[in-house]
This record gives sequence, C-alpha cells and structure tokens, in this order.
Amino acid sequence: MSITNLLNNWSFYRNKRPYRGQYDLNRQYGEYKWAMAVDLDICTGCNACTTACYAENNLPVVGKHRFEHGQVMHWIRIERYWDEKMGEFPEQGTSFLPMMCQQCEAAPCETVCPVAATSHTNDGLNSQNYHRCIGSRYCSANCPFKVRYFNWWNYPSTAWPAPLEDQLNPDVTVRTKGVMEKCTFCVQRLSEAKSRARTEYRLVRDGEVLPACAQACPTGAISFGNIVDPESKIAKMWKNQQVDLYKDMQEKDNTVRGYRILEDLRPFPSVMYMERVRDAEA
Amino acid sequence: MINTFEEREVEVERRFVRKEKDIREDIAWAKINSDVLRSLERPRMLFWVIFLGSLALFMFGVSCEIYQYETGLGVANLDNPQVWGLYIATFIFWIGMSHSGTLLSAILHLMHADWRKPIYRFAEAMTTFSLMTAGLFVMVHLGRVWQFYYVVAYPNERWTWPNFQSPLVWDATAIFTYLTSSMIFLYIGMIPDLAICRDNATGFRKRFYTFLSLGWMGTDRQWANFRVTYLTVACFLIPLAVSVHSIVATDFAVSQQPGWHITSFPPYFVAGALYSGCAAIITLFIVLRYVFRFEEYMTMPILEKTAKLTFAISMVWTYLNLVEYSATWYGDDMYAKQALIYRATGDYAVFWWSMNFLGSVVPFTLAFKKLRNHIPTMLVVSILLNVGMWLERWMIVSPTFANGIYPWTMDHDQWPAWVQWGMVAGSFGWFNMLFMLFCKIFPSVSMYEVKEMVYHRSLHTKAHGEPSVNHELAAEGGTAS
Amino acid sequence: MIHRLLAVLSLAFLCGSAVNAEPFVQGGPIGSQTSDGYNALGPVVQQPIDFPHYRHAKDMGINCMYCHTGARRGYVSVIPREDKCIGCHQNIESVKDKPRIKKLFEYWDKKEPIPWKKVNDLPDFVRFNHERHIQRFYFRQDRPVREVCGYCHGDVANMTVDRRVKSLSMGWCVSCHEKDHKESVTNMKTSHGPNECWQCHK
Amino acid sequence: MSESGINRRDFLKVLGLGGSSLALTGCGNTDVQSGVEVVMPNVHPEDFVVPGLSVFYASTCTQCGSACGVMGRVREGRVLKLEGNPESKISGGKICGLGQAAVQAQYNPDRLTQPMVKEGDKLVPTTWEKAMALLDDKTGPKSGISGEQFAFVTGATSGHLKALIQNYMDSLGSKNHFVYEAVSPAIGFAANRQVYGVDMPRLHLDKAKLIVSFGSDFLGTGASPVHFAREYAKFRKAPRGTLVQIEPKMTMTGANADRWIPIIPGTEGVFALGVANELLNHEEYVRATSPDIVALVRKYDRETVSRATGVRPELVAHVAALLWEKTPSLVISGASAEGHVHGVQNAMAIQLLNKILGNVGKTVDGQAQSPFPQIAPSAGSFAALKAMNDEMGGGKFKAVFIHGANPVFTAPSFMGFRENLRKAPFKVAFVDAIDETAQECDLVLPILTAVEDFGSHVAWYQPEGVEVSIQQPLMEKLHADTRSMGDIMLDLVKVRRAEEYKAWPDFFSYLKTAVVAVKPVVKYTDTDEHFWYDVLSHGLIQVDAPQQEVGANFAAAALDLSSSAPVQDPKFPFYLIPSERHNFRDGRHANLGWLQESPDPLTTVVWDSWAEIHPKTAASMGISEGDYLEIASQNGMLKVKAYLFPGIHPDAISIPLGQGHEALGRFAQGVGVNPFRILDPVFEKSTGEIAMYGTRVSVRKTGSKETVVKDEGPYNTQLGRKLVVTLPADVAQLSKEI
Repeated sequence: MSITNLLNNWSFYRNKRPYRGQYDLNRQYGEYKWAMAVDLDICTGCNACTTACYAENNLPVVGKHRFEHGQVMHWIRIERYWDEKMGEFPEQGTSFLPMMCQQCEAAPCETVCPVAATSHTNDGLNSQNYHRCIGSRYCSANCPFKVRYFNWWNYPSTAWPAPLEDQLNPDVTVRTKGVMEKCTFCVQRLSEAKSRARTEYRLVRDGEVLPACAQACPTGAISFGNIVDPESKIAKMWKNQQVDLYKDMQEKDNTVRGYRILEDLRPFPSVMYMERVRDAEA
Repeated sequence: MINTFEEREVEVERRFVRKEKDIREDIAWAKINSDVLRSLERPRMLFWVIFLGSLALFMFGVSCEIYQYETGLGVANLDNPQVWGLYIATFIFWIGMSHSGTLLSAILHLMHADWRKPIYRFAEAMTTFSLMTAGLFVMVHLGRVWQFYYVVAYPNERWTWPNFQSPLVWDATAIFTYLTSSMIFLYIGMIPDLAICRDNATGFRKRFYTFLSLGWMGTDRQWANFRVTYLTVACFLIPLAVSVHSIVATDFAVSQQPGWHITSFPPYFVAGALYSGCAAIITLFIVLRYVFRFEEYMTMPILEKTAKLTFAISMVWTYLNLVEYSATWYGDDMYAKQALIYRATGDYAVFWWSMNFLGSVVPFTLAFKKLRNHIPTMLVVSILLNVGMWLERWMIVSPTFANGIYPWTMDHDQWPAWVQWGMVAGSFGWFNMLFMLFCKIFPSVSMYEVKEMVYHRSLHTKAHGEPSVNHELAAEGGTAS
Repeated sequence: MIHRLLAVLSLAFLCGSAVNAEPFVQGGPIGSQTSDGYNALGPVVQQPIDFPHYRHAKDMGINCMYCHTGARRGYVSVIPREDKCIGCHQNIESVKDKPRIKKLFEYWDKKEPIPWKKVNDLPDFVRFNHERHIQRFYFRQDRPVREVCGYCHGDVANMTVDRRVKSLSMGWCVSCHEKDHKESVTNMKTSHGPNECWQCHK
Repeated sequence: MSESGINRRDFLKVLGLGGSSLALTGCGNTDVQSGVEVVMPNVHPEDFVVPGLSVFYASTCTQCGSACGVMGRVREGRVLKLEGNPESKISGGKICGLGQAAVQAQYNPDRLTQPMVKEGDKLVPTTWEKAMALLDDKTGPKSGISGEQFAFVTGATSGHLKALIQNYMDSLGSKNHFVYEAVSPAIGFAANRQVYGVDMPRLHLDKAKLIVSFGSDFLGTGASPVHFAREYAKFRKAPRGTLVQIEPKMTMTGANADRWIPIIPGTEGVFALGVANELLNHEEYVRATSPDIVALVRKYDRETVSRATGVRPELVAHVAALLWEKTPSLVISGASAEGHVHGVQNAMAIQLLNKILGNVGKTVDGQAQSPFPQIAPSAGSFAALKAMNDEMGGGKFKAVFIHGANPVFTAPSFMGFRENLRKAPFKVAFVDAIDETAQECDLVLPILTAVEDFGSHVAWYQPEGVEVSIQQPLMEKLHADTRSMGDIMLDLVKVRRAEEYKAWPDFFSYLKTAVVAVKPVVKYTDTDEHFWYDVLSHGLIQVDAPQQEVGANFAAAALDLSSSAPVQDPKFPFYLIPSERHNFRDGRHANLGWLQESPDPLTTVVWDSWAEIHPKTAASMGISEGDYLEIASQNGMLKVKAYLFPGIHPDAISIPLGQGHEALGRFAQGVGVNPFRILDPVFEKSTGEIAMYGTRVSVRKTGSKETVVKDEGPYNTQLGRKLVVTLPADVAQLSKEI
C-alpha cells in the first residue's frame, strides 16, 4: 500500500473491522466477500479435499520424518475428535472437522506481521504474500486456529523429484524455504473468475467458481460463494443459519446449526460451520 | 565515648550510614590512572581463557547459523505450533540483560548514588553488547534473514511500508534506538577517560585514542558541556529503557496466545529485565574484579549494594509473577488457565518449577549479609538467578505454543534441536568475547568518576576530621581531568 | 493536532496524485513517450529473427492484437503462433526472398518453434493480466491501441526488435493503480485500479 | 489411420514443448528481466488453445472400479489436476482423494520408462523391438505354445480392453484368463445372486430413512464411494435419515453413524437373524414371511444372539425397533460381514431383513441391464487366483501374462504364489511401475497410465442407466518408450489373426470403431465423426436400459447359522481385521505421495502401518501407543506399532492393508507391513473365496517403542472448546434449511 493510498482512504483503514457496509455491491472493489459454509453433518472425513488442495496449490509432500516433527504442509486438514463423554466405545461415531484458514475479518495474523505480508484484500480474503514474507512466524504464533504453515525446509529442491514437478500448477507460486503459507480460498481461481466477469460487465455468478476442496468434496459438505450477493446460495445459507458476518456473538435459535469457531476471540471468521447432527434415539 | 555532636555524627555514620566505605579515600589519583590503565595491558591469564573460550563458542554458534541458513529452519526442530523456540526466549533474555546497565549508569546517576561510579562503565558496555546479541537472535530466527530490510521504513521502488501495527516493527524501532542511544551514552561517558588513555599511550594506540577522545582537554567549558550532554542523554535513555522492554512485552501481550495475553506483562518484563541484568552485573563484577585486579575499586560494599538492589528487584519480580498466576487462575480465560496448568504439570513442569525456585527462592540468599559478602556464593547465586531468568523466558515462549488455544495442533513432544542450543551457546560466546575485548581496549572503570568519588569522600571526611588524603599528590595524578 | 497534520500531509499527496495518467506521445526516442519518471531502458535483445515491429504496426498499420491475440482474453498477450506468420507471408510474394522471411520459412518447414527471447519478462510470481488492461482502456475507454499498449511497452511501432522501456517495478505498477482513471468514454466517473497484494502476487 | 487422432497427438506434442519453460513457476526469476528466458510459440495448434488458459478434457478415472467420469485440467500440454465430470451419473462432478492422485501416478518419478528383461537375477533395460521379439519367440505361433499352457492374470476389467484380451485368449485357444482382485466383492455377489438373482442390486440410499449397515464401508471403499457419498449427502438432508453401523472395527462409514455397534467378527448374520426375530413380533411381517423362515428365525432370541455376538441384548431389540419405526429402510451387508467361512450365509441373513421389511423394490432395486455384454465388467475374485496358483504349481503354464494385479504382494504367504510363479518359464508383466510381481517376471513392459491412454470402462455399479465411460489421453505420453496396453494387445492379437484386425493400426482406431458402433443404440443421428467427438467431449455414453429383475428368494436351510460360531483357539485369541483403507485399497496406490501423506481418517496415521487395539485390551496387556507388537497367525508374523483405538471390538486387532511394499518405488518401499502375508487359509465355504476376516492371531508386546507418526495431537478430544458441536436430530430443523 502506498502512503498516498493510505492517506486518501484513511477513514477506511482506520475503521473498526468488520463494519456494516464494508462490503456492498455498489462499492468499487467491495462487491465481493468470499465466504464458506461447512456442513459437519455430511462431512464424512474422506480427505478428498486435502488431496485436492495438494494438487491445486502445489503443496509439498514432506515425508514421514518431517510429518513426525509437525512440519506437514496441509492447508486443509481433517481433524477427528472423540466425544469427551465417550464410554468404552464411540457409540455415536466420531466428529470430523475440516479446518482451513478461516479468512478472518479481524484477522489476528494481519495486525502482527511486521512487513504486512499478510493483509486483507478487498474481497475479504486474508492474503499471504510469499515474496514479502520474511519468516518471522508471528502470524502463526497469533493464529488461534493454527492453520498457517511455515516452510521449514527448502521443498522446491526435494519435494518434487522429476518429473513430478510437471504437475505443479503454474498459477500458484512454489514456496521456498523460510516463508509462511496458508489456505488462500484458491485465490488463483477467484482472480480468474473475477477477471472473466469484469470483461463481461457482470459479477461472478453463484457457483461459477469454487475452491478445489469445495469442488472435490463428494458429499458437497463445503459450500462457497460471494456473501455480498443476497441471491447467492452462501448468503442465503448464512442468513438461514442466523450467522452474521459482522457480529462476534450470534443470537440464534437453538434449533439452528450455524456457528463460527472460536468466536469468543473475535476474529470474525469467514467460514461458517454447521453443527453435526446425531440421532440421539438411535 | 561520644561526647560532641560531631563525634556522634561520625559514629552514626560509621555504624548506620556507611558501615564500610565504598572506596578508600586515600587512593592517589595517579594510582587510579595507573591501576585502570594497567587493565588495558596485562590482565590475568583467566582473561585469555575466557576470551578464547568465548571465541570458540561463538564460532560454533556461527557454524550452526550457516547450517541453518543453508538448510532451512527445520534443522532447529521447530514445527507448526512451536514456531519460535529458544531463539525468541534467548532474545528476550538478552534484551532484558541490557536494562541494568541503564539502571546503573543513568537512573542511579540521576539519583546521585555515588557507589555506582566504579561499576557503571562495564554495566553500560554490557547493555550495548547484550542488545547487539539480542539483535542477532532476531536475525537468526527469521525465515528469510536476507530480506530483513523489509522491516525498515524507507522509501523504495516497491512503494511498500512495514506494518506499523505490528509489535515487531515497534520492537525493531525501539531496539535500534536503544542500541544507538546506549552506544552514544557509553561513548560520551568515556571521553574524559579516553583522553587519559591518549595521554598515556604510544604508537598506533595513541592515534586510536586521540581520534576517539575528540580533542578533550579538560577545560572548564568542556566539562560544563560534557555534564549537560551526559545528563541529557541519561534522561533520554531512562524512558527508552523502560519502553523497550515494555514493547518486547507487547509482542506477547497483544497476541492471543494463552499465557501471553496479560495486561501486567510490560512491568513484569521490565522487572525481569532489571533482575537478570543486576544478576549479570554481579557475575561480571566478580569476574572483572579478579581478572583486572580491580579489588580496590570494585569493593565489597559496592558488591553488597548491588546485591541488595538485586534482592529488591527480585521481590518486585516475584510479586508480578504471582500477579500473573493469580490473575490467570482466578480469571475466566479457559485457554490461559489450561496453559498455566500445563506449565505446572506438563512436559515443561521441571523447568517451570526450577524457574520459580531460582527466581523467587534463591534470591533470599541475598538477604544475608554474610552471604552477600562471600564472593564464591555470590558468583554461584548470580549465575543461578540468570539461569532462572533465562528459564522464565523459555517458559513464556514454549509451553504456550505446546498447549495453545487449538487442541488439535497442540504439540507436547517438541524439543529444541542442537542447532538451537548451539546458537544459544554461541550467543554467550559472542557476548563474552565482545565484552572482554571492550574491557581490554577501553577503561572498564570510569577513572574520572572514581576520582570524583574519592574526592567527594575525602572532602566529606575532612569536614568531619578524619585522616585525609594528600591532595597535592592527587592533583598531580589527574593530568588532564 | 495529529489530524491536522495528516490533513496537510494528505493534501500534499493528493496534489501530487491528482494528475491523471501521463498522456502517451508517439515517436521520439524510445523510452521518452511518457514522462512518468520510470523510464528504464532494458538491454538490446538478440532475437532469432530481427522482427520489424515498425513495418507491421506503423507502415502496415496492423493492430497489435492481430498477432498478440491473448492480450484481450487472457493473462498472457501471447507470442503469435507460427502459422499466423505464415498465413500472411505465404501470400506476400514481394518479400519472400528477404533473409528474415527466409529464416521464418526455414523454421516453418522444419515445424520448429522460433525461440524468441522474452523482452518484458516480469518475475514468475507476478500475475499480470493483459486482458483487464486491454478491456478497460482499449475497449471501454476507447483509446488508441498504440497508446494503450504503449503505456507499458513504449512506442513499439517505431522499433524493430522490441526493447523494454519501463522499469516494470512494483512501485511503477502501483503509481498507476492509485491514479484515478475514467470509467469509460461516456461515463465521467473515475476509479483507480485495485490495490492489494493478491491482485498481482501469485 | 484416423486423421483427427494424429492431429490431436501432434498438437499435444507441440504444446508440451511450448509449455516446458513455464514448468516451475515461482522457482524461476524473481526480477524484471529482458532477453533471458526463451518463449516458444506454438507452431500449429488447435484454435481453442490459448497459452495461459487451461482446457478441460473429459475422461474416466481408473484408480478404482467405479469408473467415475472426470475432467482433466490441461495447460501447456500437461495435465495438472482432475475434477469430477458433472455429466457423469456416477461421479456427478465430484471426485475422491484417490482419484485426485491419478495425476501423481502419471508424473511418478519411479515410473517404468522402458521395457525390462530379466538377465540372471536382475531386470535390465531393453528395447521394444527386442521385447516384442522375445514375446513372439515365447508365445508366438513358432513357440508351439498351446492355449492350455498360457495364463493371463488381470485385475477386474471391463470395456474394450477386456474384449481385446478376450479376443487374444481366443486366438490362443486359451481359457485361462484369471480375473483376480485381492479385495473382491465376490462373496457379496454370490449372496446377491442367490437372493436377488443379480450380482449387485441398486441401493437407494437417498430414499431410505434408516440404513442399517453390517460392516459395509460404502462411503470409503465400497462399490462406488463417490456416488454413495453423494447419495449419503441426500440421505442426511431433511427428512434426515439415521445410519446404524454394526461392525467389529469402525470404518469411515461407521465413524459417521448415528449408532455404532461393535460386534464379534463373523456373527453379523446371527445378529441380523436376532433382529429379524424381534421384527417378527409384528404380525404384518410374519404374514409376509414364509413359515420355515419364521421357524428358523424364532431360534434366535435376544439372549442367544447376545451371547453369540457380544452385543447387549437390548440393542438387538433397539435396532429392530428402529427398523419398525423408520420406513423405508435399507439393510446393507459389507466386507466385514462377508469375509468369513459362512460369509454368503451371513450376507443372506442380512438381506433377509430387507425382505421382511419389504425394502425390495423400494430401496433395493435392480440396476440397468447392460446391452453390451462384451464390455461388461468382469469382477475379480480370489478363487480365480487360487485356481491359477494351483495349476501353476503343477508346472502347467509355459507363459504367464500379468496386468492390473500384483498377486505376489497380495497373495497370502500360505499360497506360495511367488515360488509357484517362478516355476513358469516365461512371465510377462504389463505395468507402469515395477511392483513385486513385475520383479519376478522375465519381461516387464511399460504401459501408459490412465491419463495418457485411450480406453473405455463400464462400472459394475451403475446408479442410473448404463454409463460407458470413455477414457481419453489428457496429455501426450510423458515417456517416449512407454506404450498403450491396448496397442500391445492389438499387436499380440494380430500375431495370429492379422487378417481380421488389419483395419485397425492401433487401439485408438479399434476403440473408435467400437464406440461408433454404439451409435444406433443411443439413437444418435449425426455422422460418425460427430458422434465420436461428442462422446469424447462428454467423456461417456449414457445408455438407457431396462432394469434388471430383482427377486427375493430365501431358503431357510441356507440361512441356518447355528454352526457358525467361530472356533476358539487359546493360542490365537484375537480376530485379525485386515482393514481396507479408502485411499490405498489393496496397495496398488501406495506409491503416491499424496496418499501416503493423507492421514487415515480415523487414526490420522500417515506413512505407516499400525495395529488398532482397543484401549481396554491394551491396558490389560500393558500396551501403550507406539509399542511394537508382534502379531502372529499360524502363517506368519508382523511387527507393527500399536495405536489405541476405541472404535474396535476388544477381541479384535486391525491392521490396514496396502502398505509393506518391497517394490513400487521410493514412496511405497519399506513403509509399514503387509497383513495379506499372514492370512490363514480360511475359505468361504460356498464360493471358495478367502475369508479375509477369518484369521486368528496372537499379540505380544516386544518392548521396543517408536512414535506413531500421525496428524492428531496429544489430545483427541476438544478440551471443552466449541469446535464440533453436536445437535440432537429431534432439535435440528433441517427441513427449514437451504
């Protein structure tokens, strides 16, 4: 950001985020706010999203040893939790939770990056700029979801033995050692779709673009779209689930399933989860 | 028999005010000069042992860094939640250590505490070098250290600026300011002494000290300007010192990690900083006293005073530490409470309890006069206190990552790899090496201020009829001061 | 106080940035077509064939996008495919025995691609979108093609082999992105380019 | 020779050349520069190719047998990613992780790039000319080999390659085509044939309000996981269906169940009969059931069933009550119910519930009847390999061809398959990476991967009509010295039947001719060329076909499970459960890094094998996580790390299949252990299939210990955080949701 731009838009940058009206179909560059909804009731934990993410985003395969040291690079991971009150057997199955960068509106990672390598984009994404990153890892330290992954090793030299490198997606940078990376909501797809839409004097249509995880998900547990557009499926879902992007404490009926994780920390995530349902009588 | 008012005053002072004299008042000024200047020439053998040992440690640290630079930070065995490890812990440690130099040289200067005079010079040097060491850790821990200059705000062809919201930018600014200021302070305070060095040196050293002493002649005008400048920089340095460690504390306090998100962190960090710094001063005091044969200047009463100061600060630190625990315990932040319980009972319990023991219980040895005056005990205790303070910093950084907010990514198995330990050791080597070099090149006891001290002291005693010094002799010794 | 200071500062900056995009001037020495202060003449690049841009774009008046077909519909402007060259040149008898054309046909007969050197080569991590710029300034704002392309590429119509004339640095991109440009010929509303990292950084 | 085919390949070739400079984005230059990089223009590409824009081609995924339609994203001549093909009724635009990894198989660094021939003990590179000459020498007309002396082992095949293989076998006069799948549905098929008269009925998950699944992992490894996952999603929408899973070890499907019931392995049939007994308390069910079956079922009262199955008696009644309450329901049997001596009986007892509940015709239905029997899928079985192995042991075969199967890895050690294979004088493997079987062969021929080759597939589970899935190359072949399996087979057929096949220079033209021949069936009226391009661009031919008739024939005698109690052997007290991982299947995909690094959903372990043991059992034996266990059956022993897993019956030990490779390249070799090796010779009595779940083992703690490499942290619960919240189904109002 240039100083001129900062000063010109001082009131915009000084505002408490998120604020109502931040995203508006009539505001230039405010016409998109990408959001996600994950239905935990139909997520089967099959890991198709994880593999799709590896394929789309040039994630390195780190190998057993580095995985053991916690240096794995999966931008989306499936967490599996057992019930705390479980008896001898998990009689109600288990809980799966796909966890990716929540693209928080008031992102804890953004404020602490010394070089502004991670900052908010106009369409509500939490951008990560690999070429600006100096690797202080403060963002990861401050991320409550711990969804940021640091390149502890120089993966480009080891993770893609020839000809595996031919699979790399040319739209996504291959990250070298010493930089932080994380889920981008497949920004390369979003940019392409936005560009296409602008050329045709329109907005991106609902369902026109999906991140790799949402596109792969066999059960369709992951929904994605532009929440600014009131006609989009995602906006309707958020509204239906009584989750308000701009609120940190949701006042919702107890029959409604929508919630955001760790809302008490007030990061205002852009991912809404929908509660797992279990037939208590079964 | 106390008969007169004067006699009573002398007795009161002997018994209660100055039980023992900080410094003998009959030291001739020439002797001061020659004693201190001798330290620039022939130290004891131990000097070389320490210097070479430190150099070796430093070289080991450097090779660790080269290895890490080439291979990636993975060699340090850091991982996703455990992103910082020993590097940041040791960084805070060294930043903290720097504070006591400022305490002694600036704060006590303003408070006219006379006893600081023989020891403030090396304390101020300690400030400078520990800041430089701390700066190294910032570099070492960066993933892409070659891009470090992105943190600096300067106009560039990318039209980008650092993020002024980030505590790390405050950090970088504050530390850099503090480092430059304390270097200036150190240097300014040294100018009269450099002139003495110049007058007694020959050859290239003469040129060296001539250059550094900036034509100091000891004129009244120079002295007047010197006093004003010195006082100004001292005044400037005090808020800076407090703010630097407060800012380091905000690195943690503004973040959301449980165990960090605590309001009392800034004073807690400042107290911890002064604490470890004072302990380090005691250690270096004992070492220098022996190595450079400074027994007459770095006297036992001064050591005792430093020890008392350390004890006082340790109690402040203990109080703030307990505040932190109780605020967490009685607060309703579930994450912080779990993190606290984890620290006390989890994988780091041994270190956590030893930290508390070393930081809060061991300083009670300083409450005993006998122990305060026993040099080996003081050496051991001061080192232990610093071990405790280093552990404190580690206990702030690591257990929190191991047991953070998010349960899935908690990581209890991480143990720093040898590369990290190597670099921690290397930092001690680097610090000691620089410090020893400094003491070898520059007068580590402030000559002119010791002279002032002796002079004041003798004026004082003369007024009260005690045996006095030969002032003519003293005046001859101080050539240019 | 601080607000007043900021106001003064921002006013100063506003004055500096109120100027619209530098007008483009045809002709003159290369690199001097816009006076935006970012002129940076790149090295002279040796190409396999000394392609005469002036002959095509100036003398024959061919639109840039006749050959660089990707510019209006994709990220890359596209080096023209070989059959494009042949498509015309097999019918232009008058120049068929010129050495450059002979060389072209040598490549074509062998069905080998011509190894052109990249002249305006941005870093690999930059996502520069030709389509957006062409759509905005050529189609919507209806500016002449030589000006639209020339703002970044210089007056190529007066060059033989292309040569880089702008610094193409990030600051240069941003300098234009924060300026206000007219929305279209008919719409007097102005707006500036998007200003965020992911717009260009992959 | 078809013009268009050649053009297409040429265009890919040129694109590949042009694209190579773009290969490593981000590793290249980081500064503005001039005259350093070279940019190659296309010479004569297709019109729609714009550099920098990707093109999607429809094709078919061949990672498992469900034949999902996929789309490959192709840029600059390289296939980068696979997505589901929305037109496919099977995949519906979705794709699983295993399918995604097909591109990694393509670019695998350990792919076989040239023919290999055995010299002494080692495989050494050779040329195709020499390889084909050797083939001709050993199997050609001059070799004098008879059909009897020749055997061809393949995995499950379908489509035109299957037809071609059949033609080749015919040309040799051989009937020895053995279709072998290590993890095969043959037992279930046998039961279905007896009960319904078809191999596999169509299951309507979305129509059911209650699914009771006896060990069927339909979401992970079943007939068509992506399709069933989509059906499952509909099943979970309002009105939300309930899933009850009864199995000894929690599968991915079990993990998603509303009620998961652990059971002693092999007693699923008894449990089903117990449930039937409870159901028959309702008069209307009795009326619909034949008296001899009622009489049989009456023997299975709650207490008896509970004793046999280890399930609490009230649960038997509970499941029955649920079935009574929620109709229509669907009862499915799966691998862990079928892999026993009395597997077919178990499956039939389970299907009996469908009959009693009247589900047949509602949620259990017939698939479409394929009008193309020649290309219909032939499902593999273990019995085929057993038969082949026995004959091979007798030294009957002079030449053995192996394609699409890795029996040296997957055959249990008691069979001595490796030794028997060595008795055959000439073994040929057609592989894309050298596996354990190829290592034993005399000639190893490198074939194209699925994303480089033409082909056609028909899945044995067809959700709607019949979908003939067409596979087309998504890129030019990566390694010059690899060949299409179809081309090789065509060459081999031509050795004896040159005249009949001379019209087709390659498999592509053969396939095209065959596909175009389908035109009248789908009532396409345009030209052949149009039809062909239509098929290629859609990636499939959708054929409306009449439904198969589904009967419901149960004989009381076949259902009697009174003698099915497992034999107790104090030396081997544990049941071994060789579980099938959804990403690894029988182990043929273990060389894909993405799959190795993709955590197992339930244990989150990566890059390894592990033994799942119930915490209670572990506590009684003093076992903690990471302890190396010696798990021994009568036929072998494995040393494997323990993982404490609550979702397993306390008397069972589970080791996942797929790891333990001795070959297959850097990602697979030396990772984990292979439980196939220690399987006991226990066979399903009516089909002769191996009873995968019939092996009994002993467990011993060795004393050594190592960290289990897994994604899971030190805690496996949410520690009071609100991460995954569970809402009771009666509170949730799914019908009001969008």
